[in-house]
Amino acid sequence: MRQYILFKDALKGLWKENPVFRQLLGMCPTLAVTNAAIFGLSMGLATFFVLLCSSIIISIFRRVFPHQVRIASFVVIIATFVTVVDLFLKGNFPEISKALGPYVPLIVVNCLILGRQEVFASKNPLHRAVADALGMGIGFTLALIALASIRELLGSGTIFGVQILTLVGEGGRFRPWIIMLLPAGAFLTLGTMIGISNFFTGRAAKKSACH
Amino acid sequence: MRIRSFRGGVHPPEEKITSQKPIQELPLPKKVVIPLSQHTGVPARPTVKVGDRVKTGQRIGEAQGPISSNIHTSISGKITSIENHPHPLGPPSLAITIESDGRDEHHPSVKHNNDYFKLHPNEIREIVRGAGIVGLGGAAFPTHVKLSPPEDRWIDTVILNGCECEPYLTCDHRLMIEKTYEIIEGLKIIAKTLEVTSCYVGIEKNKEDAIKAMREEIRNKANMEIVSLKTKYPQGSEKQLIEAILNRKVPSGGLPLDVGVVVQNVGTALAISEAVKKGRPLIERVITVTGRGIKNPANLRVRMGTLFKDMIDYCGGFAGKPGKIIMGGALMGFAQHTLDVPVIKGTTGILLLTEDEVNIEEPQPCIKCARCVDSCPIYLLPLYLGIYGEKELWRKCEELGALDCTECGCCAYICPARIPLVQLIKLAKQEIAAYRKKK
Amino acid sequence: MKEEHFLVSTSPHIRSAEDIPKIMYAVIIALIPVAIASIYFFRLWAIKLMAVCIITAMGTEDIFQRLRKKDITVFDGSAIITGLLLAFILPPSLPLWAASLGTFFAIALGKQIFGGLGYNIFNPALLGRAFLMATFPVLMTTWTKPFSLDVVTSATPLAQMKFAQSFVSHQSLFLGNVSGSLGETSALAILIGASFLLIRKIIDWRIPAGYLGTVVLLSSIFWFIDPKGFADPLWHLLAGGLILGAFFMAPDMVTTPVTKRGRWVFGIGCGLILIVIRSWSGLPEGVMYSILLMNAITPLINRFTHPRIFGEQK
Amino acid sequence: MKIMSDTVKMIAVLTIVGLISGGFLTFVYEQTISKAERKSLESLRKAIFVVLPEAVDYQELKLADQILYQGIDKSGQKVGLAFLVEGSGFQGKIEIMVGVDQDLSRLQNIQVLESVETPGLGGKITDQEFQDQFKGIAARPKITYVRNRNPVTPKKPGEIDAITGATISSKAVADMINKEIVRVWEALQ
Repeated sequence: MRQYILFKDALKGLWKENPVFRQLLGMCPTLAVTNAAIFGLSMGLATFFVLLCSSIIISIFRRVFPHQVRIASFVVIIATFVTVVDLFLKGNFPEISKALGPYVPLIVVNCLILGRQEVFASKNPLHRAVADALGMGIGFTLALIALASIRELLGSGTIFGVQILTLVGEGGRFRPWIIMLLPAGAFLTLGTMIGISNFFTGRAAKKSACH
Repeated sequence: MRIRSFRGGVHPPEEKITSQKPIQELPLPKKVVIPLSQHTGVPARPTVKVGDRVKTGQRIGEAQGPISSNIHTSISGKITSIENHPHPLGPPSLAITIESDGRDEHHPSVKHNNDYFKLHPNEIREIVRGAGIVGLGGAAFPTHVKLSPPEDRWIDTVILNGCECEPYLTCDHRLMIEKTYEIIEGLKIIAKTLEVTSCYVGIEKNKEDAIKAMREEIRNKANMEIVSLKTKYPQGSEKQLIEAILNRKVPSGGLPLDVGVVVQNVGTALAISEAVKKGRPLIERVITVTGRGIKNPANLRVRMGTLFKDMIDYCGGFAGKPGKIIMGGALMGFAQHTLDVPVIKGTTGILLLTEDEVNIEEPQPCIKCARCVDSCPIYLLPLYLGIYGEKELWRKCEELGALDCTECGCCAYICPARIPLVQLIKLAKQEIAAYRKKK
Repeated sequence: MKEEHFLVSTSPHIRSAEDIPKIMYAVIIALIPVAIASIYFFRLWAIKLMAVCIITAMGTEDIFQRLRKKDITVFDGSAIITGLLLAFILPPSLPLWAASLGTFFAIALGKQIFGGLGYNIFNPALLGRAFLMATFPVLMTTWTKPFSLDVVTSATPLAQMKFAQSFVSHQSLFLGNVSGSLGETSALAILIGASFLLIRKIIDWRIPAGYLGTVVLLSSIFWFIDPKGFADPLWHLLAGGLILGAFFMAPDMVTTPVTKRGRWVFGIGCGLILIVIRSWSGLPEGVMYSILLMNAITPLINRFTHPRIFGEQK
Repeated sequence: MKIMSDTVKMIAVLTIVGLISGGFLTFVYEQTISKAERKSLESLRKAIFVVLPEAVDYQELKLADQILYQGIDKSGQKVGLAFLVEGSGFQGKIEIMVGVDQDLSRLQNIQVLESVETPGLGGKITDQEFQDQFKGIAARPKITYVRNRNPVTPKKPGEIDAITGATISSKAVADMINKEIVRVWEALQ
């Protein structure tokens, strides 16, 4: 039974309560950095790391924080881990750090993270908080990779830098859709994907209603 | 001279097919049904009972309260029932049915008054009230009320409304040609009653012969003017008429009184003259039976309470398959579900549309062409009233001035998406009234 | 006499003859001279491009209406107009697949997503072009010379003015013998179609008047101050897509204000934005963005230009 | 008394959280910053050697308000100057390392270090193809650009091809280099 709950905590973040497609959380990095799959992956992992670490800390010390200052404390803890990620990227992957620009520090205000702390980690024991953070983090990362892959594929013909569609200039027939690399392309792709996700969940809901 | 008019409005096809047909007298009907509510305000109270014998012009219903009107029998005969009967303006309501004795004997109260020009205004008001005269242009507002403005109101102008801007209808047009003298006589009586000095008669430009006849009649009368107006619907709506002739604007929610004007229909002027001079109460009127759905369209003088089917029979019956029977004009009239309804004081005409003229089109989405905005003579935004009406956002409708709507129908006429704007606005007005009452 | 069954409904009992398909087809008729001119100047390119755009527009409309389980209104003419107008504002040599993609987006994103005809905020054809412009900027700025079926790149008159300070003659601009989008080159053909629309009162003259009037006024002022740096007003009027935009795009009913005052504001706003873009921005042409921007603030204009109700006290 | 202890607890928790976090970050910072700085310095060095191909070493020259990198080859000869050029492009800041001859007459090479131009359009200024155009062209009187060049016409001295569809970005690059060369030249006088 206990395992089942943990399983559910972890799985819900992947599809049913996917932070990007279902909860529309963390839109700022979702839209800003997903013009190449590698950036999507990096941003996803960075967020994942911050989410996991702060969930652990906050879940462990959840009874320590006085109610009135809990948000302030959460923000300090989150900001700490964000700074760690930011410094880590700057030191080891300057290229990616440059590309992600201000969006790494902005993880501090990503409502996904603060939201999970407030509704879940600060109210549940460690193992459940970890399961939730894993699910949400992986769900977020996968969503970002999916978005970024579509945009990279249509915008440059590559995924993770690997040429999939051959460009016109290189003997192929594909012309990159530049809009996909622009912010407008992020809205288009996200909108379409949310639409598709709604279409399927809507159908599933109808089906289950029939049974 | 510039043709005077108002801003907005539409130009529906005129269809005045009976404009050159002289008024015919409809033979005395065998039976009349006289509803007790033929006017704006409280229904009259019956003063007769089943089995009574009545004579033409005898009062059979008594006005109740200040805004109400007397009812008279239009034929002589026997009262056979006093019960609910189909009414042209709504659900069945109390009506007095009279079987004719064929003699058309006049009641002794109907008598000429040779000294009518010596009457005091208050005496005239009393005669008008007693004769049960109401506005004959369609709204049927009791005339004696209009002739008795509150003491603190300064009335300086009387306007006779001879516009007849609705398509098809020609009864006022014919009256102005055939009863020119009596109409002007009526206008003089109204002017005298209200003690005003300036009188206008507004006539649309498409009735040149009527304008000519009326001009002829008022020659050498300094305080009267016949104003030729642009042919445009709703030129005959009070507010628009006043705007066109005097360039005064009746305030929102106000009455013509507020700008010192009284407007009367030409038919009403005739009825006043008849009542004052001949002592005849309002028991007959001229209506236009017209449309492609009738064999012989005509202008008829009919007794109140005559059933529609009698008139349609007289005009040769239906031509083709009838689709819609409308009491009144094409733009503001009321569709009837039966021919068993009587002519009432506010009946200006019977319009029969054939089946192929009546096609119900599914409303399409509004494309915001704003033709309704351009045509609205009250400067509302009908399209938004429609949009909010459909969503039942009545308070939004109120903010947009739904209560100012005169239901002239310009917006719905012009709408290319066939949205039933008037219907939605009417509904909005009811809902707004309902929640205002609750408060 | 037999009792018949009569129809009962609220007034008014007659309706004007004009309905939505009639309005739409009137616009299509007005576009015929432009179509003829574009075929004359760009030959096969024009025919292919128009066909592809119209077919894609109707197909997309059909698919979306089926998916949303709505009535199929492919033949009410509005999709045809969107397709045709979009074709007119594309470069003649644009690959057909790109035109098709753009049309799909115009209908899907510009119209159906908002709920179909009447609900869209932006002019669908212009949105389709904006999408293509952002997606394939190189293809969208590759122009062909009139009368040639080979892709000989040549700059549009506006680009020549902006980047090389050279001017094409007024006469060429008026007749349309210049490079540019399919349907925008011939002012003459557009004016023929536009006069039909104005006479039939399908479009409100206030929007083109406000738009063109503002452009003429402002360009006259700038030209007067600095005749070398700015083009003369007539040239501004005839070059680029201004005339096409002013008569066929800007007055689109769905996306423009509903009051007369609002339409003046709309037209003048378009003119201001156009002159700013043409004179000081990095883009040679600004018709598309000027109209799209004004489309965006149309609800705001509507809000602030409510007419005062008859007899309403101040 | 209860309220008092609550307030104390709040302050205490926040202080402790802040202290721990601060201390932890100081540690991480110490660990990473030297690495990050080293990396960025390295990329600057690399860029200098790219734009001054003959140089094996460089010296920093500090002028009034800018830093010039004096390239030196194996034999200790001065082989050119390198400097950073900054300006705004179509969407934001562009930073370029520029290498010029000692007398500022000829460009040796350029390298775009930072740009946020439209990907696929203005973004092409970071493409090798675009940057290579600047190799060895005359820097004076000024660098010019042409749009839609007819392939047959030969390039004039100091001329580059603008990127199709991204005239603004190309123009920005040319303009900012022109401006900076003038500034450096004036500063050296």
